[in-house]
Amino acid sequence: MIKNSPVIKVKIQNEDFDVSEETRFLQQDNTGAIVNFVGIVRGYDEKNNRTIHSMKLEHYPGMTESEIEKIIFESYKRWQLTGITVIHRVGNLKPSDKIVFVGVSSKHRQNAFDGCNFIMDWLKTKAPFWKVEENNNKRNWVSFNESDNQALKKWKK
Amino acid sequence: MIKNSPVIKVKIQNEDFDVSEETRFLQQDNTGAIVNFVGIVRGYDEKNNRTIHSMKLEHYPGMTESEIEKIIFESYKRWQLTGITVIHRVGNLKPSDKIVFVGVSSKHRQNAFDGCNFIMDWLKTKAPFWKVEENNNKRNWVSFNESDNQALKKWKK
Amino acid sequence: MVIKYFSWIKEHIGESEELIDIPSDITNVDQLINYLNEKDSKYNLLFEKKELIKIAVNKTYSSFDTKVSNSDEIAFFPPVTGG
Amino acid sequence: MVIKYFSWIKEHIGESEELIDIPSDITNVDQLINYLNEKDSKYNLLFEKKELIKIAVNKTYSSFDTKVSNSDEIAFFPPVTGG
Repeated sequence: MIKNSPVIKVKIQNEDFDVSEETRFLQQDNTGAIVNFVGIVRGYDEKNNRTIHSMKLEHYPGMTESEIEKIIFESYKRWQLTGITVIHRVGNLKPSDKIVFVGVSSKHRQNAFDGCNFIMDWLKTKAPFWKVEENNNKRNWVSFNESDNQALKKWKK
Repeated sequence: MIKNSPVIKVKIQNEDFDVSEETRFLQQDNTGAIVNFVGIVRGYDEKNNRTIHSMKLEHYPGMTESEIEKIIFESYKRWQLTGITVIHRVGNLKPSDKIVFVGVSSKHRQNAFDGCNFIMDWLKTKAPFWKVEENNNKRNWVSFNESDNQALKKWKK
Repeated sequence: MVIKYFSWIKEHIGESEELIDIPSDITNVDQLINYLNEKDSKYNLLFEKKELIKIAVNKTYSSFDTKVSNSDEIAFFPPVTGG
Repeated sequence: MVIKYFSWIKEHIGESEELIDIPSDITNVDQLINYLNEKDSKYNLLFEKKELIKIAVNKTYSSFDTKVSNSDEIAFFPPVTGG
């Protein structure tokens, strides 16, 4: 009954995702804990003090998937997860749209919290996605946030 | 447009819950991150090396809600969350059933991860619920896990 | 005074709730446990496993020296195991 | 050699992808950037913002001294901003 290899799903897509469906996918026979992260497009850019009407996401097909798989493999080794899903949307998105789903399952809760947090932190700094915000007729490529590099420090062994 | 007080939901119920619906409830205008924890009844008790056929959960009506509200209030003060939901099932449950949902939303991701993890850790040690496992004709009240006390140490300020 | 029991303490005592009138010289939880222990052997458990048992007075975690009176609701239960 | 550009680098260069034949004495990323920089002013950005630009060779993060040849796929892009 006990499965030793985790279920894994990686999707780069324009379509929305369903959080209940993804939660069910992560549940294996030996799963006791599931932690889901859902990222949402915010309608206000605090750093630059302006409203965002829409945004567009591009990625590097092939490399994006392979970088995410490397992160997933590392998280699996470190926390013995029973399931891992990463779904990242690309193309045109509006404020309030869901943009990313990272879900992990494990036997016990702390591994699920840490595994999910680890994947999000590494995805933010390594997975090749770029956001351009659109505000009336202006386009603004979002710049990398140095705090995302700082966030990685907590995963030093 | 920006709401300053969080949306809050606390439910003790026998019915199952829907993770998508709860995720939507947590999403406010200024939400950028949602972290959900879903606890699942496991069918195998590793400590005692036995299969579990069903379990029953009881609680202390009134006190359970008030202890959960104290934890929620503390997490809100500490992480400026935009939404907090705790749903805990009671009564008869079977392996693979969802047992608890803790979901939080915030502007930025680390507050959501920490807020959700904090609530789960305190719920485990403070909220008056008790599990009895049923295995054929034997009933076994689950005993408190000392590792749950250890988990609280990470929240010392 | 209402006394509530949960989990295996409830099963040992044999009821989930009792209404008891306590003498006016019983003013805290510790005295209440001693009083019950002398009254009936079914309460010995509360006395013997004192350090393992959680106490709530009026639905708030309390300790042996918390004040109690006939108008309070007291609860005895083992460490919690939800989640 | 295929060279890919993303985000504002793509907009600055004016294309998302180019096919370029490089001389055989160009053997690493650093030499490739210098070669492009001398070839056309549109590539100056790669040279000037060297420290800010991420490099991938065959879809793997690489550095200035990573070896390259005409059969490789190179990509230049800014720090990533997904999630």
